[in-house]
Amino acid sequence: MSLSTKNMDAELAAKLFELMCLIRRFEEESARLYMLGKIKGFLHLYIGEEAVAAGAIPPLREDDYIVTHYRDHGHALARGLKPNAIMAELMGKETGCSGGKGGSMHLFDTEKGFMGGYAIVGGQLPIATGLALAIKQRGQDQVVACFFGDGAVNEGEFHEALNLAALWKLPVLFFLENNLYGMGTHVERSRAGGKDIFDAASAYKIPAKQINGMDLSEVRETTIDALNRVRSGDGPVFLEAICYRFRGHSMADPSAYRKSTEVDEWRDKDPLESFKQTASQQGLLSAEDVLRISDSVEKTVKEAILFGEESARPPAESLYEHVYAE
Amino acid sequence: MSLSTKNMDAELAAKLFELMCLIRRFEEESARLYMLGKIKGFLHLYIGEEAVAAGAIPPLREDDYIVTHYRDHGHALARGLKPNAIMAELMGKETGCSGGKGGSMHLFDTEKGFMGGYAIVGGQLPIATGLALAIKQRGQDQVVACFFGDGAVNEGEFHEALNLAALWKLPVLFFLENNLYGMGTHVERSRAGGKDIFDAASAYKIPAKQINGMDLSEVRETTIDALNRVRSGDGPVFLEAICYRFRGHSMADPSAYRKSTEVDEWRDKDPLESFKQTASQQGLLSAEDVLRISDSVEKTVKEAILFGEESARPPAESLYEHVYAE
Amino acid sequence: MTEITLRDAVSKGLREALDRDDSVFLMGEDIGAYAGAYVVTKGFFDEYGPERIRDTPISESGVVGAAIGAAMGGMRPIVEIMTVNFMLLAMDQIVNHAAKLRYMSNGQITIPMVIRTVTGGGASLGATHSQMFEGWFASVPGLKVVLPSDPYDALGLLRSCISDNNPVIFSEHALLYNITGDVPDEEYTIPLGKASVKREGADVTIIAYSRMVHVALEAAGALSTKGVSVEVVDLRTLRPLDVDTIIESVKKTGRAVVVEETWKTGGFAGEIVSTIQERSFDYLDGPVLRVGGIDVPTPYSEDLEAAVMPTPERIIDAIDNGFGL
Amino acid sequence: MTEITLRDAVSKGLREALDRDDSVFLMGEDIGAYAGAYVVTKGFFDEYGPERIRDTPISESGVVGAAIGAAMGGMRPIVEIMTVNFMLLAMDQIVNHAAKLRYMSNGQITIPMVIRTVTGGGASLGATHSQMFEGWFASVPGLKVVLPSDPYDALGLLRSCISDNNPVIFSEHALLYNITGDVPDEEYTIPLGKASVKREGADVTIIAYSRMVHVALEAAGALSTKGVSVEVVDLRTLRPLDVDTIIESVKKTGRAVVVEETWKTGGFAGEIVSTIQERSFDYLDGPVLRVGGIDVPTPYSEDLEAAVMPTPERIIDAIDNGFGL
Ligand SMILES: Cc1ncc(C[n+]2csc(CCOP(=O)(O)OP(=O)(O)O)c2C)c(N)n1
Ligand SMILES: Cc1ncc(C[n+]2csc(CCOP(=O)(O)OP(=O)(O)O)c2C)c(N)n1
Ligand SMILES: [Mg+2]
Ligand SMILES: [Mg+2]
Repeated sequence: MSLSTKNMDAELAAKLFELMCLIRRFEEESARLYMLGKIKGFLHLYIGEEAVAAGAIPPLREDDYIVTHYRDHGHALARGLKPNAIMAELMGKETGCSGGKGGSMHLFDTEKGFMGGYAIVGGQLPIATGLALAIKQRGQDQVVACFFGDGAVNEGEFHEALNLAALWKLPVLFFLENNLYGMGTHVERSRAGGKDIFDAASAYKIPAKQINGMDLSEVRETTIDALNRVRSGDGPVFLEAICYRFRGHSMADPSAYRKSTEVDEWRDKDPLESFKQTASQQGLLSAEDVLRISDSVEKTVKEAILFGEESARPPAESLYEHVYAE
Repeated sequence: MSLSTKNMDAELAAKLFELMCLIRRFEEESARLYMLGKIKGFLHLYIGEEAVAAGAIPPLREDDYIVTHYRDHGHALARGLKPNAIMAELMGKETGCSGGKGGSMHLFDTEKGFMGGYAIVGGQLPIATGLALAIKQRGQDQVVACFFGDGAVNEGEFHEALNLAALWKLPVLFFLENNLYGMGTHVERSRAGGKDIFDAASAYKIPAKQINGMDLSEVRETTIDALNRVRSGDGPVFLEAICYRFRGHSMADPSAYRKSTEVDEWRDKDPLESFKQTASQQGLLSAEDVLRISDSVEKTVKEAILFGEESARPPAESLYEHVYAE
Repeated sequence: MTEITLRDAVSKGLREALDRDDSVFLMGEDIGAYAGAYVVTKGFFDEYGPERIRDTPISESGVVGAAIGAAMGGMRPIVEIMTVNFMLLAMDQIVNHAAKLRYMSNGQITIPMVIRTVTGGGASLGATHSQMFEGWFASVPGLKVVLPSDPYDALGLLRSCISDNNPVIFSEHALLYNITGDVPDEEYTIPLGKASVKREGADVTIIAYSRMVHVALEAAGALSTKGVSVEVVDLRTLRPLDVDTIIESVKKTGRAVVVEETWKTGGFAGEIVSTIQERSFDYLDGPVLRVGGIDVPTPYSEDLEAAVMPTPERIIDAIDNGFGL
Repeated sequence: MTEITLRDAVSKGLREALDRDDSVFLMGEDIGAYAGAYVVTKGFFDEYGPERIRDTPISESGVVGAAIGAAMGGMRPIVEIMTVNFMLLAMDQIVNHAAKLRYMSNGQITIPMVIRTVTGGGASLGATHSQMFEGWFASVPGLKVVLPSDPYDALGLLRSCISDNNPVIFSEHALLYNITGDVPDEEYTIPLGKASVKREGADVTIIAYSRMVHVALEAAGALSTKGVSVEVVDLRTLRPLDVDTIIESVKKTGRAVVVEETWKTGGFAGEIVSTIQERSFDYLDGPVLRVGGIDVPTPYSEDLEAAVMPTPERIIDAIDNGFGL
């Protein structure tokens, strides 16, 4: 299956491919470290959905904001948070991007406008709306990109946030990662409106579009258009990327509710493989590029693990720090 | 302006006209008693919206359920709760339909399937959905009629309830009384989707229709169709009755946010007057009928007030009763 | 000094903040054209316009979340939640997000936000409209909780709340809006976490907050005619809690009663009682008493509702029965 | 007697109810095909079908509201809210509706509903997934609140919850699912509102619930080697609260420590402490102590989280410092 590579040159193709590879390898290693007990708590892998973050996030401006859910490693890496700092966070170290206090579900880097991973399903949508309200109150032209899953759509907070953002014409890109399942529940079993969720945006008069979340270029191009529209001040835009997580909901999930044929079908659409093929066919990515990228990614991930392992745990005093601001 | 009186004979016309008159006079007197301090707390009048309750509620079957909001006198009277018991409740007496413990916003009569007035905007929608779920679990064919206002539509609970009811094909008639304002806020200022709210139901694939809430016959006929549909087991139906409250949101509201010209325009559509004219023209209601009804209503309301005034306050022990069931 | 109502004190504090700081704005249901359910923002809409006095849909969770986000984005939002009863719809945003984001982000996020709300019973509004949940909020690290009892405190505390860089819940008791009091014409503030001794006394300390301060003062007045000298401590803020002032008073009097309007069982009074006996056990002449709301949903009917409430009589009885005073 | 896990005890109680009473059904996020986030309803979906094991969308408020309505309509729903943290999204339904409808309707409405949920920290799940709000619920008249600490109690209490005609919150501590214990093969129930003395002792009473019972028992074991005889009272239900058992024990020992996993400030421990000193002041050799969670949002990092938790060591220290034992 061949995808488009519209508006893409070799440099960009290599960069974005590398980003997808980095997310993939970073998470494969995270899974391994989890099994070793070096990462604790919940670990939600993004594997299979890399084209979404790698397509949607690089087009954001440096001063834009990102708000996302607990499945946030991909978004964080795409936004340029240091792999070292993310891995250290997963390991609960003081050098982590949240000082070891947040964990996998709560990555933060406000200097990069990365306003956090959120672990209450749907809880981030009103907050993203509020960031956009701040932008509007100050008359600025930043944008907030808010990522959430298909499960979040059934929460009241989804509805309230979309209404507020549309009513006040706030600069939010609502970005739905519809991977068809909320934990073990297929979207058709959780949403009366059915699996094509972008329809829901029309109740709020928010322009909406459904795209192929396995296609890096389609995600990128649609996002660029959407960002232009949002930035123009006309209010929010809603994008729905159809995608699939190859692994279980979290490391604890044996994924028994999905047929292996279904998983295999989607694995055939692997966003890394298909992009590699297309870009190679179109002369944007050479075999050497692929090798070089693979090496570079291995090095980065290895370094991140080393950094995480060698970093110290947060000091005991830090327990009491940052409950309140001065 | 002339309305239709489809499927209406003289007996029914008189009965429903009397009901509207009863609601009107009951509330006019309630307002007076409120000013005298005999009714306390919040008092939300239904005056102007009588055609909705009088149109929608009599077609319900005796074993159907009703759930509504705090503006509930009209619904209660339409359902046949005793005016005496309602007035006593408003006066906080032990003979009240909620023993004086509920008050105006919380009328109950479970024997009549009147499952309560609810004072948290939107809070009754999930509960109505649950009553319908009970019906479905038992394989019965009752219906739940759930009334709510335009303001409730912006609450997350609205969204969650509609989704559940539609997903599970539950027998709920969602009945929106769109009187254009939630307190002082016009629906266009609170809902991004605009004033035609019934559109919202399509996100849940719930069939929906907008009707003239000032037209008793239209409300009645549409409700009958909707109830048949709901009772058939195909899931919820959504009706939106466009109506108007002639008074303030509550007795405390001077209603400064509405132009008097707007209020006057709507008063010209008074559901009592316009039904009286139409029915009279069509020979369904004679001048004598009108007089007789007026007398009968006066008598009923007077009796209710007397009953309320002469009833005792709840005994001190009752404070501790009914916190828990045995 | 000018004598104003508590309503006007709050109104004044809000106006000042709007005048001085462009990043301050107000949000809430019907705070604009309607001027607020309790008419605190009268005239604001015309004066400051719809962007700074932002009427919202009825969406408590969405609105509180939007305020959190706006605060994270550098604004200083002041949200009005019409009454504390409706804050139950925004608990996720307040407790799971506002209270925790700074900590979880290791100090990267700052949420300078005030949630103003109306609290308390006593107005025949029935079970769903007569509650007080401030004790719950006060148990959540990351939040601050403020309940003024008079105009002076209201203005001084509100100023501190608005300049605070944390999420603060500021609860105005519905029955206190019309009480009057003197407010200095010069600027002043009252720090959060400083209780106020509203009446000095030697025999018993009554600890209260919000409307119960007035009930306590009434009881104190009545007791003084019986020769019992009562000290009344107004907590003003539940979090941070001014333990020192409480303990100092109790060490002096040796007897304490905590009065709270909400349900007695599980109220925040338990925190005060526990702290008192932890810190001044040996000074106590008897157990620390509690006078609280009766443990039932608040009934509508007037007499029944009155029976739910702590009253001067119930306090006097408790002191009589408990301490023989 | 059969030795089973707490998970299996809950599972057994649910099955029994489903088998015996057609009006019982289960609702919750992923309780069906997924078998529940904590795998309590394994096999149920296939056995009882999708109508009685009803998977729900992620809509806590809608689902709890639907359970309330279903109960009002004569069913006996058992809802699973995946963790107590998400109950913050359903507070309106629980507190404004479930707890009040019977009272407001003057006894016309009955709500036989159980909300099962998973509570507590200690699993490196971070600040939003490690909380306990049972104390809040226990302060609300109209609700009952139950927290078993072992398989025997879990089954006996769950049976009582399901046959109770009121809204009951049944909280299972995530770290207790795999503990094992003996359960009689004959039918038995444990009434709500009856505490259990899990260990008898003469010198100090430790009062705890849920996982903290085990921490208390560990402390008691360690203290016994020092010659200190500790009685451990497991409250089992916070509402109704078994005051008599607590007071009886404290009158015997003269010393009490309340141990609670949630934040110390404003916890339900305050209620227990207040009640103890109200009812047995003259029997006390010193203040009633509290050992609670540290007042911070729960951090992710392991060591930090461990430092938040009450431990046997912290209890032993408190008893040492407080009572010189
Ligand atoms: C309010 C709330 N309810 C339930 C959960 C438990 N939970 C965590 S993730 C999840 C599924 C979310 O699915 P979706 O939004 O589709 O995101 P995905 O995991 O597929 O990326 C659930 C139910 C939660 N974290 N928050
Ligand atoms: C959750 C909640 N928020 C706010 C309120 C305060 N309030 C009571 S009625 C009302 C307006 C509701 O408007 P609508 O739903 O249109 O009904 P109407 O009064 O017009 O009949 C508001 C905001 C409330 N009772 N509950
Ligand atoms: Mg999903
Ligand atoms: Mg309305």
